[in-house]
This record gives sequence, structure tokens and C-alpha cells, in this order.
Amino acid sequence: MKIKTRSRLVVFILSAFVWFALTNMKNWQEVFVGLLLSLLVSLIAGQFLITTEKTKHLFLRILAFAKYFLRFIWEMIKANFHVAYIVLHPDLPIKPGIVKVKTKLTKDSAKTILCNSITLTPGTMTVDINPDKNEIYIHWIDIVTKDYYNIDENTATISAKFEKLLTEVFE
Amino acid sequence: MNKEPGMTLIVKTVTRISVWLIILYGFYIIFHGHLTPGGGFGGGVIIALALLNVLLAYGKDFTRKWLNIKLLENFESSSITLFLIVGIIGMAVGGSFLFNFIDKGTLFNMLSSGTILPLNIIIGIKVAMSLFLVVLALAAYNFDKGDEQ
Amino acid sequence: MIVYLLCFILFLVGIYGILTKRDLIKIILSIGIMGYAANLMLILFAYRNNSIYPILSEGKAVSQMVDPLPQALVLTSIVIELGTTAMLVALALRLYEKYKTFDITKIRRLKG
Amino acid sequence: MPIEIWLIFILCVMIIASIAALEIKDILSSIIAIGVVGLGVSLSFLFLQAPDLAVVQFLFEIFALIILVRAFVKKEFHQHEETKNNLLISIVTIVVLGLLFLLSLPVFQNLPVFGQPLMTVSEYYLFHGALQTGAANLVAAIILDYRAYDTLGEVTVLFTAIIGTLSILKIRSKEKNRETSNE
Repeated sequence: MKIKTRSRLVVFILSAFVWFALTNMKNWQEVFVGLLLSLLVSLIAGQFLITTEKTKHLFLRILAFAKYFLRFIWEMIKANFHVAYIVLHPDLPIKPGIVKVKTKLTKDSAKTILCNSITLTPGTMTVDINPDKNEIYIHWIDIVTKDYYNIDENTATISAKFEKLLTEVFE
Repeated sequence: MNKEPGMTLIVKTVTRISVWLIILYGFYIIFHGHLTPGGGFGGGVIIALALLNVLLAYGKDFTRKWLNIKLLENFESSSITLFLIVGIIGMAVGGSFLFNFIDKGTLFNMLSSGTILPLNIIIGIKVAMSLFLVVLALAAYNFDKGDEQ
Repeated sequence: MIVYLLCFILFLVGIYGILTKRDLIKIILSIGIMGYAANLMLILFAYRNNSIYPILSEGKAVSQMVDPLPQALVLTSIVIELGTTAMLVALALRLYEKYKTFDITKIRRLKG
Repeated sequence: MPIEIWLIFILCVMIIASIAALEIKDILSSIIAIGVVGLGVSLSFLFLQAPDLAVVQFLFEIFALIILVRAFVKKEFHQHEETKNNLLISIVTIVVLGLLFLLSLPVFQNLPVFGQPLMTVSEYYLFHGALQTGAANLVAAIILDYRAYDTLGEVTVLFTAIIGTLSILKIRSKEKNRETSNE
């Protein structure tokens, strides 16, 4: 099956589920119109959702994603406390700057989730991404690494913890 | 550093993943216009905003490739004729212009209220297409030289 | 009463913008403000104390609903407003292309 | 808290935002101030029990902002010099508008009190609408059944406005292309 067709099929199933969640499923008219509209939506915009080949079983990926999600929540709580400490400290011990980070992830969605995780963790924020060189530019409120330009060290501090789990999910 | 048209990879990916959901929600608003708040105007704008989202994220060349612009223009122009046709059928069947000639159905059902649902759909198509075409024309308008590309 | 007066003041602010501003953009924005004030005034006339929205559902009394007629009128008015705004924007862009300015006094001077 | 106080608060914010929109020099700030006014209108619709209108106003406000920003933000328009009689014009206009306000006060006293509208036509729509049209949303029933002819006119106006916009944006440029190709 071609990728676009598979993507359309997935969009069709997802739209039908969303429609049934929004409406009362007992009524046959809702079900009929919902299926019709899901078909229409998958024809209009179904080609965008999936762009790469399937690699692993879906169930394993969802499990890995749950693991990643718990880890992400934990990191977020830790970062929140750190930023709160910085804000409440009378001396304001910050050292802001923009650092470069390398990533090994290849898929677009994996990169996007990585960038969004970095942005959602307080203290770090994704500024830009260079898809060709797999580099992410991050604004960091408190740079703890000794050398700004040392990409490996920055990567180990900021994104390595997410990247290992994301590799399990997507690659 | 980003030479290709449109915004960064993050915006593109999020748009790619979410555009079908926005369009589906627009259809939901249009098709429940006679039961819940919303209707053709609101749903049409939601669909137009979904298409506009793609236009802003990917640039106009991609959008022109994705959507058949001529088809959209024809939809936009013919929707008003469809409105008139519904009205004239009402005149033929019931004696007055825009007579509600379809069976009313049961209250609170999806397919009820006669011609209100088709007219809502027509208005939704009309609003979505026309607003999207306006923004597309503005995007194609070259601001530096004051001339269309 | 005081709500009506405040709405009227909003309308007067729009008129003030049209009469005194010299930028085409500001004039377009003033027309938008006048439209908002007119729409809001109509809906203010429709409100009824301790009432609910005019959409039927289980357990809603029809006698306690607000007036649906002005709402229907205003719904169409909002849409037309956006259409006219788009048209005014296009006209302003064309004028800018010809005269290289948004200042209406200069546009008048350059006539002919 | 009674609804009237909320409305007075929202209206005061809207008046301040509209004055700011007219007086600010930077065009992006003034467009955003207009957005504040539009969202205030949307919020008041929500308070006035008109969810239909609140949804539509909110969405159209977003769209108007996109159009205005796309069209105007890149323009270099901020360099217009102030003339001497500008202040005079403003003062005269404010005086005239203040007179207009004072003269129209009796009109507002004759209007029905806020919260007690005249419901002559609407009573019929409210009590018979659901049975006659089969629509639960009475606003939709009025727009597309009782007053569908109005809506046809409205769609025609929208159609004309959009066609006008598209032709203004497109046709002139074609002429220009022809001129350049002839040269």
C-alpha cells in the first residue's frame, strides 16, 4: 500500500472516532453523516498525517510513548523547581544565552516532539531548528556547561534524556 | 538559515498533524448548525482558517499544488446559485420562494429541519471558499513592487 | 440606560476617527469600530433579564429566552462587515501602489 | 454580580482600546488594539446570551486581524508629519460630537429599559419556531427559514464584496503585465 493511501485510511478511522466522541452514537443519522464526512475529510486533508514507513508495532510504540510521557512530566517538575529557585533567589543567579544542540533523530515528528518538550520544560526554549544539519538552537536561562560551544556537552545536558526514549518510540 | 518557503519544521509538522482535525471540526459546526450554536458562517470560517494554516506554514506554491484553486473558485461562485435553486424548488413545490419543502424530521435529530441544513452547508462552502480566496489573493500580491507575481 | 450610552460613545469614537484621522488604515479601523458598536447596540436591545440563549434543549422553557430576531440580523451583519473590510483593504493597497502613501491629504493633492 | 456591571466594565475597556487604536502611531499595535475591541464585543455577546454570535464574531475577528496584518504591517506608513491645524480639527470634532451626544440623550430615555425588550414579533418566533421549522436553534430557524430571503441578500453582498476584492487585487496587475510585455 502506498503511504498516501495508508495515511488517508488512518485519517478516515481517526475522524470517525472523533465524530462519534463529539456526537450521540445511538442515532443512526449521526453515524451515517459522520462516516460520510470522515471520507470527505480524508480525501481533502488525509495525505498529510503519515509520511514515513511503519517501523515497529503500534502497541510497542504507544507503550514507549507512555514511558516517555512519564519521564517528561518528571523532568518538567524538576525544571519547575529549578526555575522557581532562580526566581525566588535574591541574587537572581542566571546566565542566559543561546546554545546549539545536535540530535540524531531523523523523523520530522520525532524532532517536533523533542523541540516541544524542550520548550515546555521551563528554563529552556527552542528558538530555531536546522533540519539539514539536525541542529537545534536553544535559549537557556542558566547555562551550566563550562563551554558554550561544546555541542556534545550541551546535548548531554539538555536533550539526551528525551532523545533516548524518543528513539524507542519513533525509530 | 531556512531557505525553503514557509515556516520552520516544527510549525510544518504540527500543521500536518492537526489540519484534518480542524477541518472535521468545521464540518461538525456546519452540520450541527440547527441544533447547537454555530452554523454555516462559523463553520465556514473554521475551514477557511484550516486551509489558511497550511498556506501560512507551507507557503503558497505548496497550497496551489495541494488544492485545485480553479475548483474552489467555481465552488465559490456556484454556491449562490445553489441557494437560488433551493429557493426556486421551494417556489415550485410550496408556492413561495425558499419554502421549507423537505420533511421536517424529529426535533434534535441530525437530519431534521428541512431546508435549513442544506442552506447551512451552502453558506458554509460559500464563506470558507471566499475568505480563503481573499487571503490567497493577498498572499499572491507582491507588496514590494505593488504587483501580482 | 448607561449601557446604551457607553455603546453610543463607542460609536462616536468611530465617527471621530473617520473625521480626524488622515491615514487610510486608521479610517478602515474606525469603520470597523462603528460596526462593532452598531452590532452590540442591537443585541443590547434584545436582552431580557434572567433569560437563557434561544436554543432549545431538554428542560429549557421557551418563555425565558432572549429575543432571537436581532441576533439573526446581527449574524449576517458581522459577515458583511468582514467582506467590506476585505474590499476596503484591497482598495487601500491599490491606492498605496499608485500614490506610495496612505495619507489621504496627499492623495487628494496628487489628483489628476 | 448583575450583568449590567460586567457590560459596563467590558464597554469601558472597549472604548479605551478603540481610542488607543486610533491614537497609537505603530500600526501593528493599533491593529492588535482593534482585536481587543472585537474580542470585547464577542465577550459581551456571550454575556448577553448569544452564543451563536459570540462564536461567529470571535472567528471573524481572527480573520480580520489576519487580513489587516498581512496587508498593512510591511508598509512604511509611520512617517506622516503633524500639521498645525490637526489639533484644531480634533478639538472641533470632539465639540461637535459632544453636542451630538447631548442632543441624542432624550432619544435614549425613550428607549425600552435594558432587560425588558419589546417582544412583539419574537414571541411568535419563540413559541412556533421549533414546531414550524424543526430546528432546535431558533436563530438558525430565523436566518434560514423565516428570513431566508434576507440571508440570500446577505450572501449576495458577500459574493459581490469578495468578487470586487479579487478583481481589485488581480485585474489591474494584468494590465500592468501587458504594458511591461509590450515595452
